[in-house]
Parts: sequence; structure tokens; C-alpha cells
Amino acid sequence: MKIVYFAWLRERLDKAEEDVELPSSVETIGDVMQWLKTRGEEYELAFDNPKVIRAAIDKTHVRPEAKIAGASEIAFFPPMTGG
Amino acid sequence: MKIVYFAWLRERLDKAEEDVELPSSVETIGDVMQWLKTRGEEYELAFDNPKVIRAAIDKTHVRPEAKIAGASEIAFFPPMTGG
Amino acid sequence: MSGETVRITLDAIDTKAETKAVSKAGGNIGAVVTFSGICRADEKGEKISALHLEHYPGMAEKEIESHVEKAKQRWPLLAASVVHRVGRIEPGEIIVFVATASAHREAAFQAAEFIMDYLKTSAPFWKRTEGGGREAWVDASEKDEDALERWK
Amino acid sequence: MSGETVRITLDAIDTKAETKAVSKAGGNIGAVVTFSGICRADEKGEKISALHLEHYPGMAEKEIESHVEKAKQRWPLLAASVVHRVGRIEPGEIIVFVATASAHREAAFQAAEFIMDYLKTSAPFWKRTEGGGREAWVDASEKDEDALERWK
Repeated sequence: MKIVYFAWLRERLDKAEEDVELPSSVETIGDVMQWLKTRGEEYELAFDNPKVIRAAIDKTHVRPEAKIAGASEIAFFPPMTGG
Repeated sequence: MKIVYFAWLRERLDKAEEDVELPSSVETIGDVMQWLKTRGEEYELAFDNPKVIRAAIDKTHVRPEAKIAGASEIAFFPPMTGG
Repeated sequence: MSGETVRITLDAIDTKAETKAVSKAGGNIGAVVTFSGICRADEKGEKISALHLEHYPGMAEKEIESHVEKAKQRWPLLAASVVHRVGRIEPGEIIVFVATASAHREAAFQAAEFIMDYLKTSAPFWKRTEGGGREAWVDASEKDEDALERWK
Repeated sequence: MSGETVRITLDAIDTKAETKAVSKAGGNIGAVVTFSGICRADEKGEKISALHLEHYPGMAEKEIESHVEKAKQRWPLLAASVVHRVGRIEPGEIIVFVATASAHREAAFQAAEFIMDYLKTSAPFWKRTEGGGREAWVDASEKDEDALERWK
């Protein structure tokens, strides 16, 4: 699964994207965040407060309970501050 | 008293302004309109429906009941259609 | 407020220059809203070749200024500009231009709408159409009167 | 709607060209509203020397387009344009430009505000400040979330 990160999430993880092999038990966006937190200190820190993290599946906003089945790109980012 | 007219009022009266000697019984804007109607057919036609006529005293909107004492310029015109 | 312009002109309105003047008025401007009222090619379904705009000199400026002043009291404006054209105006040309500047967008949007809503109903301008074989004064719109309700 | 543009660019925004394209989109345009969101010289009281704008390519365009589409369904728009800049932007420069055209002013004003309110909260852009001795990501504003309430 391709995962992309933006803004301070990208900075804290020191990567803009990565390809990961998700275990089959990971079914929702919330599960992905939980699973990422097990991957090291920088992930734990970055995903410490899931409330300030937004997610998208294939470039569409989704909630933490959204299923990831069929997704080809998952994105995590802070609340948006454009305009 | 100087009276000025705009838009179709000006056209119907065929004048943009005039100086008139108002009788002392004429105290309000409504009185002025009534008095003007006695001045000829074109006035009667122009002021036929006072509801569609707006007035100003010294370049400030006023209602028909406004007193004209102290005025130096009275204006009559249709509802505004600028912008 | 550093910049404030109210002007009535016979000439075409240079929206770029007006917008720039408002945008560069100083202060901590974060939002500029502009409105252009454009002469349409038809009025109530009839094709027109032009509009003729008449105004009450002196009173027109005074009325617009008083509503710009009221807008300044309601919203933290950093600049505002209103330019209204008179004389003959062809379809596609700008009749009126309003620009407002503020730190944030809400004030700039609201003030521009407020100024336009009051300009439409209280500034002494009148439109006559040219074309369609006849000339006629444009009737005032009830919708314009209704638009004032939300500012009360 | 004849004219519809959504564009993300590294370059300075030519508001005159954008406004002209919207104004001349055809149809019976009587009202054009523009909004310019400008980089302020300070952010939460601290002087900054620039903003750096990051975006999610593909999703940013898609989000804006979807809200332009929703605006078209709610109001009789004749044209709309949204241009958002990314990269390094200095105080006084335009970050985002929205232009809407309709026969009447209410639709043009409302649609521009609607598009901006949704752009602020749902289009994937992020601001980082430069200057004041430190760099920091700008926090999202609750006021922006609240602004959406009236469109619901």
C-alpha cells in the first residue's frame, strides 16, 4: 500500500511517501494509524494525537472508520490551512 | 425654493430644475407635491402616483411628512436604479 | 482606515488600478473583495444597445460615502473604494466597481455586499435603456429592497 | 456554465487576466465578484518574511473542483475561476484568487464565499511561516470550520 504524508507529518516522519505491507487485520484508516504507531518512535510521536490528523483514500477525504479495502493510495495530513 | 427633478420626472416635466415661490401653507414634502400638481397637466401626470416618487431635502432622503422649513433645495425622483 | 475612495466618472473604470490602490492601502491586509456590476445585453428579456446612467451630483457621492462609513463601523475595513460610472454604457462595460480590504475574508465580503445593497437602493442613480426600438427607464427592483433586510 | 478554471501554480497570479476571462465568459453576465487572499506580514502577531505553501497534487484540484461544482448547483453561475499558489509567497502577494460571474450580484457573492469557505477547510494545502527566527506550520482555524455552518 502506498502511504503519503504532508506538512508536519511528513517532516516528523522524514518521508513524503512509502510503500508498506499491511497485515490483513488492518481494515480501517484508524487501524492503519494504530499499526503505523508500532513502527518506531517517530511514528508514535507523529500519530500521538489522531484527532489532529486527517486522512484521504485515493484523494478523497475519509473518516478513521473508513475501510481501506480496494485503496491504492492512503494519505495522512494535518488539518488544512490553505487559502 | 429650488426644486430639482431626475429621470422620468425630469422628462415628464421637461425641466431639470426650477425656482418656485411656495405659499406659506406648504409645510411638508407631501404638501409640495400636492401644490405642484395644481401647476398644470404635466405636473398632475408626473405626480399622479406619489408612492413611486422619492424626495430629498438638501441632498438627504426624506419622507413625505418631512418639514421643508430651512431647506434650500428639494429634489423629486423615481426609485433609484443604480449599480 | 487608510484608503477610502468614492468617485463618479464618465470614463471606463480601471479595475486593476482601483484594486491595486485598495490592496496596497497598508495595514495588515489579508483579503480583498471586488464587485463589478456589468451592463447586460438585455434588460427584462429585451435586447438593449446601451444603458444611460443619470445621477444627482453631490447627493450620489454623499449617499455612497455614508454607507462606506457605516460599513467601516460594522467591519474592520482597512480600505474601500467605490467607483460608479454615469453616461452611456454599453453591454459588457462596468457600471459600478466596489473593492474592500480587511485582515480577514468575512469582513471584506460582508462590507462589499453591504455597500452594494445600499448603493442599489439609496444612491440616486437612474438607468434608461437604449435599443429594442424604444427607450425606457428601468424599474426599481423589489429584490433590491428585500436585500436590505439582513443588514437590519 | 461556459467558463470554469481550477489551477494550482508556482507563479504570481495575474488577477487582471483571470478576472477578464471570467467577465467575458459569455452568457448574460451582470455581476463579477473576486476574492484575493493575500499573504499578511504577520501571523498571530509575529512578523514573518514569507509563507511556504505545500499541497497534495491531484487531490487539491479535485477538492476545489468539487466545491465549484456544488456552487454551480446552488447558484446560477455563468463562470468561475479558482487559482491557488504554492511555494514561497511573500507578504503582499496573492495566495488564492477566486472569481465568480452571474447575472445578478447575490449569486456571484454567495458562490465566491462558499468556494472560499470550503477551500479553506477541505482543500489540501498547508502553510508554513518563514521568519521571526523560526519556522512553524500554521494551525488550522476554528473560525474557518464555523464558517461552513451557514451553508448546511
